Amino acid sequence: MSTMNMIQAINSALDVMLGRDDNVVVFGEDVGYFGGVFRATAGLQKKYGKTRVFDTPIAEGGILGTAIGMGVYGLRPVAEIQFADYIYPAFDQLVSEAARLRYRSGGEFWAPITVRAPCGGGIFGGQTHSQSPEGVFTHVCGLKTVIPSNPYDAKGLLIAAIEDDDPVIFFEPKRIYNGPFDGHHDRPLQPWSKFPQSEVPDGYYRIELGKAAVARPGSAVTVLAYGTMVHVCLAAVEETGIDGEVIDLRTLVPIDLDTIVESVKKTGRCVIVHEATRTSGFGAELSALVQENCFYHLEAPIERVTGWDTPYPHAFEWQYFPGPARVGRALKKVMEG
Amino acid sequence: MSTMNMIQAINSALDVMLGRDDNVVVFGEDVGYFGGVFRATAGLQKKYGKTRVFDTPIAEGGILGTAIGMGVYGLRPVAEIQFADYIYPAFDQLVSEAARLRYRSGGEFWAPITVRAPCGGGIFGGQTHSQSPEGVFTHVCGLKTVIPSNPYDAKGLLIAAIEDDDPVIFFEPKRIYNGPFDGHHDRPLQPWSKFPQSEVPDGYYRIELGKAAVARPGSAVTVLAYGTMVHVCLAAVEETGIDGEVIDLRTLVPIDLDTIVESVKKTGRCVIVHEATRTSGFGAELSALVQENCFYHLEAPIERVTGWDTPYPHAFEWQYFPGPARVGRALKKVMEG
Amino acid sequence: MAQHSSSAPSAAPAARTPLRLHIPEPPARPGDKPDFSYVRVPPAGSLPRPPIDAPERALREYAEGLIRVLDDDGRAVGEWDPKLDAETLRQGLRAMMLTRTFDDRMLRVQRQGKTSFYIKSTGEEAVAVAQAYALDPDDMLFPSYRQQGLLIARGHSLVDMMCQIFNNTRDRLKGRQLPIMYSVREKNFFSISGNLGTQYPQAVGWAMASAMKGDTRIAASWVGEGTTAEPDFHHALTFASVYQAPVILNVVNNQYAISSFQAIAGGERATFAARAIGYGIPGLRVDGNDFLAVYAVTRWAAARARANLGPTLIELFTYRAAAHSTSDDPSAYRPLDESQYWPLGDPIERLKQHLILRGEWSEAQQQALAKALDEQVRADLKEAESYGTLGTPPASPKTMFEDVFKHMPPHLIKQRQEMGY
Amino acid sequence: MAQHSSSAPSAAPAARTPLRLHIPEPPARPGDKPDFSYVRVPPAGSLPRPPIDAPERALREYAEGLIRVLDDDGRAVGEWDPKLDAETLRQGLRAMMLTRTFDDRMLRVQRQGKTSFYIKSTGEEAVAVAQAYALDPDDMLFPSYRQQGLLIARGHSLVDMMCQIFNNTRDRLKGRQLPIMYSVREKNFFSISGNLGTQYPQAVGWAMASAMKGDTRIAASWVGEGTTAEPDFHHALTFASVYQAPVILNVVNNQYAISSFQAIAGGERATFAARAIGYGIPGLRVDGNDFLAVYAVTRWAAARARANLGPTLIELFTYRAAAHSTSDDPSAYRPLDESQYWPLGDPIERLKQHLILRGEWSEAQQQALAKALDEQVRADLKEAESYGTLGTPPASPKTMFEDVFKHMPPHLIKQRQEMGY
Ligand SMILES: Cc1ncc(C[n+]2csc(CCOP(=O)(O)OP(=O)(O)O)c2C)c(N)n1
Ligand SMILES: Cc1ncc(C[n+]2csc(CCOP(=O)(O)OP(=O)(O)O)c2C)c(N)n1
Ligand SMILES: [Mg+2]
Ligand SMILES: [Mg+2]
Repeated sequence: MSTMNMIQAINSALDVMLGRDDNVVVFGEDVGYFGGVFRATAGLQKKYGKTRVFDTPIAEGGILGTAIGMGVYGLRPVAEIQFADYIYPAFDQLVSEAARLRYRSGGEFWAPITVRAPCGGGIFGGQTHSQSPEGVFTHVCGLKTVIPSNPYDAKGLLIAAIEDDDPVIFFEPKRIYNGPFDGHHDRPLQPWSKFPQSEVPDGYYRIELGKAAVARPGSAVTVLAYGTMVHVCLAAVEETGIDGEVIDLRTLVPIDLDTIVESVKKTGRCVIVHEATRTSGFGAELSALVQENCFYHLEAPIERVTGWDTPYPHAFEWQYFPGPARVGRALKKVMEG
Repeated sequence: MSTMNMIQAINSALDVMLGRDDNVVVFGEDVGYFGGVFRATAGLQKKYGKTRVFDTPIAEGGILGTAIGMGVYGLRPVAEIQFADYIYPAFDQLVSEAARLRYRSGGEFWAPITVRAPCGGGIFGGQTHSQSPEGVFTHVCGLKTVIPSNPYDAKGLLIAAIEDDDPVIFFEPKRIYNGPFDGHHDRPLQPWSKFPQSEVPDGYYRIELGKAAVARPGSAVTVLAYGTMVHVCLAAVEETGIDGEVIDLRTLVPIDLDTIVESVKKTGRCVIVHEATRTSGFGAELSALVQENCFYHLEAPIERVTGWDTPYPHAFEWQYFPGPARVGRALKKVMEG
Repeated sequence: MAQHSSSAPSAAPAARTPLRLHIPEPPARPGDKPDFSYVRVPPAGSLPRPPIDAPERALREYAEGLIRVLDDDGRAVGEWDPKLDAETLRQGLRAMMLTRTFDDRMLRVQRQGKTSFYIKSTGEEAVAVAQAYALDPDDMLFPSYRQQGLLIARGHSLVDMMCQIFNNTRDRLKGRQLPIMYSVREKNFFSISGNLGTQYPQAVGWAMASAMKGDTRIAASWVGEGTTAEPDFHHALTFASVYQAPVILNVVNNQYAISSFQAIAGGERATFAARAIGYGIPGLRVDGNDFLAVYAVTRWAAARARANLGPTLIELFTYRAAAHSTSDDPSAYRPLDESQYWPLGDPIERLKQHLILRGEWSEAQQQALAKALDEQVRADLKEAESYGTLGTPPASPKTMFEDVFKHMPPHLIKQRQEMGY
Repeated sequence: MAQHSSSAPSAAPAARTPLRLHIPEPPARPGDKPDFSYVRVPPAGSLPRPPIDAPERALREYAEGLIRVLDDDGRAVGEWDPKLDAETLRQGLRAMMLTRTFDDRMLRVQRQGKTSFYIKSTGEEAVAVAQAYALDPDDMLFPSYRQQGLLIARGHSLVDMMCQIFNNTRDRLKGRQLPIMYSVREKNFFSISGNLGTQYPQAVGWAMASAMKGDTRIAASWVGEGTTAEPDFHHALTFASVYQAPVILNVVNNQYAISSFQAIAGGERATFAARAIGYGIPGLRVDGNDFLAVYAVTRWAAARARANLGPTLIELFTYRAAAHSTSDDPSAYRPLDESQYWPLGDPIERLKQHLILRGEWSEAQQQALAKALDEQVRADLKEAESYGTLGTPPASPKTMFEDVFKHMPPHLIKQRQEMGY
């Protein structure tokens, strides 16, 4: 057991899997000698050698196209896309190939790849270092989408993703790499070491994909969130004093519907929070699922708190970022509704 | 006024705009001499010359990248993507460039491009000639998404799209190019000429983007659909005898929320139908919007009838395609609910 | 000098000429006389065979020349002659003929409405068959939709192929794929994609993996010349060059991409083999209708890859004699009789002529073989049809929810139930 | 012969050698002695200047050579000497120095926390400045983030640039963009994208449009050598070749892409200029630290484009002397003092030396100018800071809902209201 921040936990997951399975390979832009622009792969090339951990040309489509081929050969490639904002050039290989291969080949071939990509804003990255594109991947059948909210989950989920025989997009909310940011950008960031989720086993363990976690039990309203927003929601619940049950989805596809439905049936109210733009974001799917499954239990309209339908504006980061104040307002609204 | 099917109406829109505005240019794979694999551009190269209507290399990203550059110069490019299934290699140029340009440049530059792409199944095209990817584009702020359901609308909307100074993705449901397919694949297709929407003015007219149409007024349940599904829904309403109000959305972004809300407040019930896969499809957004805006008017859970969350399987086309029987079941369910 | 910032001065601009856009055109359109004057056909045997470890820089002439072994009389000439024994050549001839017979029969079957779609490889049979012969059976193939000859040359069951085309009860792809989108794992034949070019970087990745593992198997992939414009072509060449992947990247230049002449793909200013030069990869252009030349060049590239000398790009110069697919009508965009003017002849005819010249074959044997193959295909067809044709459900629609993921997640189980299963 | 189908025979496989994967490495890492032995530096003036209508085929040596005008003593030699008058050169020197002064000052300002981010172009000033000078002011520029010299050479207001960097009340981009992602329409300087390479096919499309309209303006675009691996590089070259677009495509090879050595981008097996060969586009490699050579080569390419002779690819061979950006620390991946060993020197020093040699400049003038520029930048900075720095809201957050579309649709009006405006 060690105290780890999220970067260390991710690094440890990669380390464990490189050590356990000769077929695991790790690559991406600046991933090799340098260890990645966020240092997630630091030290791994030195430890496992240049053919296990290496740099690639700047071609996200090429990275994932070759990853699929390696997966077909029998490897378990773990590719890094430097920022989620740069995953789009690889969209065709993900949507038309990785996601479809098992199906179209009648199960003869598949793409056991893991795609890691730092996502989300709050780091003054401007519109091309802040995006949360998870929604579009959840629409693509055949892909799994995972977003952890803390070091312990990050390691366990990443190990499960690497071991999964289906393609997994693993988004890492970069704002919480060093500590659980709750949206109060004017207060000092608390490091992970102050929180229990930074206690991470050094060795192998996995957290099953497709299972949500109840981050905070409550009875008044169900709050659905993932990634950074889990911490924002916890703060909002705390600050409003509304007894929200905060559910950390962890995996978006496949979704843990049972946990969601059980909670909403109990609370009768639901707030959905994500950082991505609103229209057709994953919050829309969650809202549809909740109303389909809990219609007769709902006592107020489901509320969505999301990024606005604009690019992430550099200077208006905190007006864009869905912080505890906005979540708090939504909590109050559903309680009144 | 002439009788036109949808291909002829689209061809006529292009013809009118090429004639009216020297800055309109039309290009894409097989679009020039040959006139497009669906013949949408037939005759136009001959009429307007090789620099106005021309073939491109097979590179969807290159087609849209150069289109944006032409738009920046001052032209109004109309690009064809041969099948919507092949739009993914151009995803980055659409999402990161066309959609963002006006915003990121503070209004200095913009991309007045129109992207035409035949979409949808029901033509035995298998999984790579049947997709309905509109949902992912509706999540991208800065793009407009349009899907017509008949020749009259197709021409009027396409002209409005070409004249629009923002990027517009114009999906053409290929199953209804020749007639309004209602999902009864075992019955002969009725040609457009038998329907009033095939009466199309020969010259210029436009249908404003962002305005839905009530395809059939009704009082029992609101049915939200677009493209081919409008006809399927009309058939389902007819066959079940349930007095559904069928709304043809026509434009998904910007959405005509007023028309939707007004209808659902009247009927108290809502069925949403699309051919795209369910999870995070545009139906999710519609469901979320309806419940957010009409919560206290809803008498039953909103139902979604959609393509399944699988690729479009060639031999099971009719099990996949959301036909009138499935829509009918949903109508009955919401009436009972 | 001026102390304040000022615009960059430009040399006094001369009166500028108006710019104009160039739009490439094919030499002949419907109604015109076919014109292949743009095809330069060097004499067979004129290019030497370089050692497999020759540096790319020493190989530039191959990117612009045309490697040919069979001359106009059917003689094998020059250093590239692979000196194959007659039995191998007869087998190759047979596989090419079987491919063509299969294609012709399947076209008819599609016309009869027994399947929804078909794609022929007529005129391009030497590409797939000779390349299959030049590779080892355990080398991994990442083909496009026009290399059915690879499967046939590897001895795959025609019945199995037909069952996929019919989407019938024995369709190994469970009715999920458009006809001809084969996937045959046991023949090391990768699942064909409907999206052009995606297999190219995948082949490179497979080859990289093979090299990482100290394996000895290499990969090969195929795209049409039209597809070279897609990004995955560039990805494949970049990654293959950087990591020196043991892969053979083939461009089948059959002059057309549906209706587009190869100039629209960029063939007007450079050959497709020349694309390789910019990546430091050897680019070899070969007469794609010459079985011996195709075999020899592919062997050379395979030997190079196996010796850790990296990738090779091969442009197979050929002609698409048939329509693009059953959805296409070439008379709308090219002269009807164009194929008869194609200067590199027909691959089957040329190999036959060579064998006859060598005294290893006769017209009578050829006719007997043609008849035998026709009978074989008919018999196979009969068997395949007995498992159903278009409209015969391949299996329960229930199966359509399988294989989206390895294990079916709850939402798909629920949707399957919603469908009634 | 066998009458039944059988697998393709393969020639008896010799015992095969295990494959291995090649992973390129830079010649030196932190702690190592810098090693630029991979850089071949031909003598200045050794390459002739071809006519602008020379066919691509005749230009191959330029893709692999290095066009140089200034020799080690600062003399301009050979046919490529553009013979620029001294006043123009002094202006160019001034623009390069101003760019460097601006960069240095902005780095300091970032270190002071007045802005979130900065990117320097140190060592690469000749690229942007000489190219701006070689183009006409109405030619359209599609730059990457490292060509601030283009704007400075075109005389754009430093205050305006600083206001964007500060996202202050006068930021013309309304606080929406990361610092240095300029957009300056009136200088024909296209909006910089954070996504690498996307501007390349856009430049080609702009140039195609210019040609369609019979206009006379050409386009130019820039990417780093690392970015050449992106698909848009291939798109741009393909479309430029097919339509013979009047465009200059520049690859700034500064040896690094963040931490990756240029070999990872494919620079080990071929030059980046050589990429052009495969598309039939002239590829010219130029000493990017030689103002005169950069100017001359760009003029040549511009004249070619203006004469309807099509596109040119220019590789500007240079060295990124500073960190990638303020988020980067190069000492983690390359020798600390590497830049001092760079064999092509410093562009400012070299042009200065040339002017002094011509008797048109002196060390004293140089120092006076440096001081004047420093004062100018400080004064401009003072003005810019008076409009606010990081944290000063550029305008009402209300503006963040504008310009998503030309006309604000209802859902954005609603969201703006939801935010409180
Ligand atoms: C990404 C993508 N874009 C477009 C298509 C449609 N399409 C199918 S085949 C084809 C032509 C391909 O031509 P070429 O690469 O020369 O191969 P050939 O058919 O000649 O063998 C096109 C445009 C596609 N399948 N995928
Ligand atoms: C599509 C995309 N992928 C990755 C990045 C992250 N990134 C920013 S700059 C850079 C390196 C670019 O190197 P190069 O093209 O050589 O330009 P240089 O910085 O040397 O001028 C990378 C990988 C990005 N901005 N966009
Ligand atoms: Mg072709
Ligand atoms: Mg660089």
